[in-house]
Amino acid sequence: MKQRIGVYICHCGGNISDYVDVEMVREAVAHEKGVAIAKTTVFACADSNQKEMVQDIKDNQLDAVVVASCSPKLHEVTFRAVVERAGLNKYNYVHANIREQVSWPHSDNKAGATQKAIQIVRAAIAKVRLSEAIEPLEVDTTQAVLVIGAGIAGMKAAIALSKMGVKVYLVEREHFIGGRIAQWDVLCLTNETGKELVSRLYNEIVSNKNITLYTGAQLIECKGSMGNFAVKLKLNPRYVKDICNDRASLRKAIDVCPVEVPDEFNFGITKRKAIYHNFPGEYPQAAVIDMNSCTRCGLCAKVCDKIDLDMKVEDLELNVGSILVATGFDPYTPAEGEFGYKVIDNVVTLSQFKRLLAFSEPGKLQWKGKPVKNIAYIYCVGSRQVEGENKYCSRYCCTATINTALKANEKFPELNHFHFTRGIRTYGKQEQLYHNASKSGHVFLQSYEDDPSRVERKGDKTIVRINDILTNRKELEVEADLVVLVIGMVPRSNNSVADILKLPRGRDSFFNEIHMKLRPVETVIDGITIAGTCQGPKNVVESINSALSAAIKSYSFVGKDKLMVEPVVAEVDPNLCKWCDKCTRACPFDAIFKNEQGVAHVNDTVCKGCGMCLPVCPTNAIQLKTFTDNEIESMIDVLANEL
Amino acid sequence: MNVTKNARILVFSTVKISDPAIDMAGLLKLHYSPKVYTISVPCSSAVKPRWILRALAKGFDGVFIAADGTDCPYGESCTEKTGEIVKKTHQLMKESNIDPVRLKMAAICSVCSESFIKHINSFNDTLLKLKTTE
Amino acid sequence: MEKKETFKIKRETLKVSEQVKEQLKQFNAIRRHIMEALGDEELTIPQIAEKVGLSNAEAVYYVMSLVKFNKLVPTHMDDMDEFYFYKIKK
Amino acid sequence: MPFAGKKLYDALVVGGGIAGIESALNLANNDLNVLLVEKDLTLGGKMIMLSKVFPTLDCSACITTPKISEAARHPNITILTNTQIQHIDKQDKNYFKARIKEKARYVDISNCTGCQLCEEACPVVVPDQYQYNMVGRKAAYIPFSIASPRVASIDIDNCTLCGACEKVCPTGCIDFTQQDKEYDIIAKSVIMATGFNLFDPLKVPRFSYGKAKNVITALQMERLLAPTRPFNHVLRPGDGKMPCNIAYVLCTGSRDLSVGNPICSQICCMYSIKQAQLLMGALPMADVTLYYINIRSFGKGFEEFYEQAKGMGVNFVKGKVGKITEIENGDLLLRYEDINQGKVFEKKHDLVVLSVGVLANDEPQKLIQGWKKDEYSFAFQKDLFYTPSLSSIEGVFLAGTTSGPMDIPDSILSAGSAAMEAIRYVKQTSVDF
Repeated sequence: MKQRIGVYICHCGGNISDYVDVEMVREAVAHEKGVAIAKTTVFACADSNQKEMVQDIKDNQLDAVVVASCSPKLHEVTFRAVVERAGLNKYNYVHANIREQVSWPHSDNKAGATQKAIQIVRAAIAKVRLSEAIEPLEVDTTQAVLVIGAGIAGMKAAIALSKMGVKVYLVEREHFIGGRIAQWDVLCLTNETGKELVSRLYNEIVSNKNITLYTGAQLIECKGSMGNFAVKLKLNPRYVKDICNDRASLRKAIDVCPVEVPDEFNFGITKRKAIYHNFPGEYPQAAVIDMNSCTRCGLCAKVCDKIDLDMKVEDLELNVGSILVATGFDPYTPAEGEFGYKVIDNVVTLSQFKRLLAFSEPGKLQWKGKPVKNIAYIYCVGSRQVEGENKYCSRYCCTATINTALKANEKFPELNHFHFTRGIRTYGKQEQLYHNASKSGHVFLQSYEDDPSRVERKGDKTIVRINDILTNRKELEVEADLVVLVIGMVPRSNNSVADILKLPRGRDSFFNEIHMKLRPVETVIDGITIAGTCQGPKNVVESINSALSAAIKSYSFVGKDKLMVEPVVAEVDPNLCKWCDKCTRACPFDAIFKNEQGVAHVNDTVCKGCGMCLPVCPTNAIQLKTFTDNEIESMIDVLANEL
Repeated sequence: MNVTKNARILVFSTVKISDPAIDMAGLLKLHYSPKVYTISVPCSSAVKPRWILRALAKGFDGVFIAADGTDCPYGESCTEKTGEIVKKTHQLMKESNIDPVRLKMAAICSVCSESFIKHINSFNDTLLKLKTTE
Repeated sequence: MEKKETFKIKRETLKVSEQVKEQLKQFNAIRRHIMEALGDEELTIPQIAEKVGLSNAEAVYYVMSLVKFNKLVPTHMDDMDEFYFYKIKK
Repeated sequence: MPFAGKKLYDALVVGGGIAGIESALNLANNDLNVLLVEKDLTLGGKMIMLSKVFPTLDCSACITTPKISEAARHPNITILTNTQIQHIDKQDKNYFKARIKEKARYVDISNCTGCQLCEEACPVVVPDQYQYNMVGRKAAYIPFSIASPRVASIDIDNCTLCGACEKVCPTGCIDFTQQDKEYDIIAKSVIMATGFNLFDPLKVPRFSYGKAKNVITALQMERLLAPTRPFNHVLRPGDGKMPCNIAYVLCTGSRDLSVGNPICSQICCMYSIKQAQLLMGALPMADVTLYYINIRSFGKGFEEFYEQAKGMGVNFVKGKVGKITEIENGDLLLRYEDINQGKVFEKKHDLVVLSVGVLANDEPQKLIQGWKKDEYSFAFQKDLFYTPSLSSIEGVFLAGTTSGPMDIPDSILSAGSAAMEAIRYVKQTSVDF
């Protein structure tokens, strides 16, 4: 039982003290059983206060500490480290959340907030009195990282990790790497194309012996935890053997294939065969057969002996210490009829327009055989929705559109560009592109938030109308040969990775980091990091920066061969256990077994501390460290008994 | 102080899933009754019936389990297991003549702040009605 | 512990600028005027400014500095909820 | 023994703002030996001066100070504050020599407890640069309560050498015999995290900044809102009145060729929206109006934060501000073109905040030969898409706003990125120390 507890109540520079009378809290808890000192502090987390705490612990022989401040998600780690520096065990520290769960939600009721803060601090004191010192468990780590997604973020992270001497498994669901950037072609701010960028990354990956690349590979299972994940992949075959050098016979095989389907690489504006390439110079340079559309007619196999329609799906098991998720985004798919999409035949998405530009010959731009002169761009399609789920701004699209339009001018000088915007967001240096476009005659219009632009069919003409802010509410209309819907980013649909890894999503449905500034690439699942646009819209540079930050964090989980893990595990009292098997069945990790004494026993290094075994035990023989009956029930007693 | 206006509620929340949602309710300045207290556990399937019964015996008007639901990082069976706990505790409550409505469970995902507030407010109303009829 | 007097050593190599001395004199004079102006009274910044003969902006600087150095404290606001009153900290 | 007697480091981090600290921590946690040099008296850069940060509204200190604290006690990090790097020379392919000048503080920082008795004793009062001159400070002083290191310093230019501080110091740590120290160090790599400069609104005379006392910059407003604020409340610097009708002028010094800065500063929309939200809390009766050209709330959670501000009642006026004139009682007349209505209006406000933009800091090019700038004077990024942190000099990496305007989350990610590249570089270079 702890007898000399130090209690610190943080003002959080007003975040707490504006609503909670912190001095009153201090007075109320100063005489709780076991409390040796109770103080208030403007910033508990500041270095000067941390030093003072260390000094207090030493000077007053404190044996346990409570800090009442923000959510433990932010600074529990900080203060555990403080008490450790002063020579205490970090589990003799309890964090009381009086900001996110008191001062903020109860800012409308100062008296109630203060009362609740007092109760919460008292409960924390009650818990820390019963706290015991426990030593962290050491586990061996597998010095390998699984990188999911071979777009630019995943590839860059894989390269960075491999350079640190770590084994990297780079896994791509598609049969070709490069992700969205491979489909991008023009990028802004430099003259490097997406394809060039992808090919540089690919070449570095294949020449690196630390990286193993799997294409057509899907994560289907993940077990274990930080330091030791056991993952299972499903490897879908290409049905084309090796890397086919015999381009001529492969060409013939494609020619004879009778099946034609929309080519998703070109977002459906062209067709491809069931056996296909992405584009000339794709990576890896090998064709693939799409078994969802293949009729197994066998014509291709007759002209090319590299084709083997009997290849089987294989499973592969890998062990890794950390997982870096870089699964990217999907372009938003407009609903049928949204700004004429799929209803009016010269309405396309920005993605489709970019592909059209990429494969059209210079000269005169054509769409479905008709010349294109006037292009209308409708911005914020699927982003900043007034009605609809996507409230967020997709960040990349204003710049990408203006850049695409400028680059289109180089290839097709006769085009006229009309931008139907909701306020241009070419942030930072990208502003220069907006400036250049305005100067070179692009027309920018801006609609009201509650009165979006409209795309209409009038006879054989497509008309875009706007109630324009910039010309003082004038109703304007443009006859467009092509309407380009500037679609935002949405999280990947059909992302089974999220379900398998249990990654939490934010309000925008993208994967969520623990804290945007404190731990921007980590997830609540220890050992799993996130990079690139799976976390939210980003441009190329921002994706690369986040990939490298995630890589350095993943490296910290696998860089050393041992890793300290939380010793919060279940414990069986052998005197109470009557061996009934219920706990072993409840345990999702197979951590409990019957030992030689014939009672249940928990394997420390396998137990994840979830506590699922606790309520099923008929004799209440199981306790979870730091969540024991004594601790929880003393908290309940204090909280129930209001002062 | 609005002591009479609000029921006293103990919430069992989970460190990785429902705690962030409750924290975010604070961040978004969504208000709820200050008589709502939370105790965090790793997983909602770890809540022992005796803790719930003790809370009710010691003076809480109600206990709310903010469950992990399908987001549970520890396993698929969480929803079912937490449901079992509630069922078992309801049984024990009936045996002790405690109205089972005083224990409620709902899955609260890591961004379900608004849903948390809705649940807590309606639970609060239920408990207050119960108090006045008693 | 014996007190060192290193400032005397520094005086041998560094001459204190006249401007610094002048500013110090001026600040002390204004401080004295403000303290006298307040006496037992509570005044707002424009009232202090008028009594002492400072611009309002100057008065803000001096009064806030004196609050920072624990010589003055703010009390309540005027009826219009516009200006705080300040008094001498006892 | 080419390095005999020299201090040797794997990495020299120039600048102790959030990007520098984050870089240093990433390097040190991967067993690199780091020297972190800050020219100011305290670490924390611009971020530590802020009130709260968007869009989470965490207090800025709660993010910076724990990171600073971690860096300060990290066995692999050596921190020098109040230290100017004179120049950095690339010696051969694999290492840099840097001339370090530790400026005298006249306080022995290892013994100073930060008790502030010297501050109390000091008779000299001069404008406090950490509060943008809105209040005074002593010549013997601690920058602010959450400074790191939280120790005193003597501002020798304003000291009268009266000796009062030395007489009261309980630990005898004041020492006027201290001299600037100059020496060389060797580093295998350099991370430039020198941050940005703020636009000086004196360059736009029509906004009356400097003349009209109730026209302030957004950074001054940060101070007024911060827990370590200069006044007892949010008050006008012109007369101490509590403002009730506050205007923000966005794009002050950004997207403006007439002041030589055509680009967007990326952070001003959001910090203005954040301040507006904080002001609605601090001054519940006040009206807050933002005059903007475009609102650029593009980051994660930003658009929602913007919507939240609208919901709280912040006025957003799409308008270009032409002129700000001081009228009676220190109030201000703001003349603007309302873009929605295409007309010019005049509106009275009692406090105007200029949302000043981000400009390049020209420090790095003074420090090292071969430094290339882009057309906006930010660092040239040699391989923008492949390795964004690569500068024009091999072995010198870019963190944070050295390469362009960015917000805090992006600065932190860029610092991680620079650290990763620096580690790779150091591991590959073969100088044996």
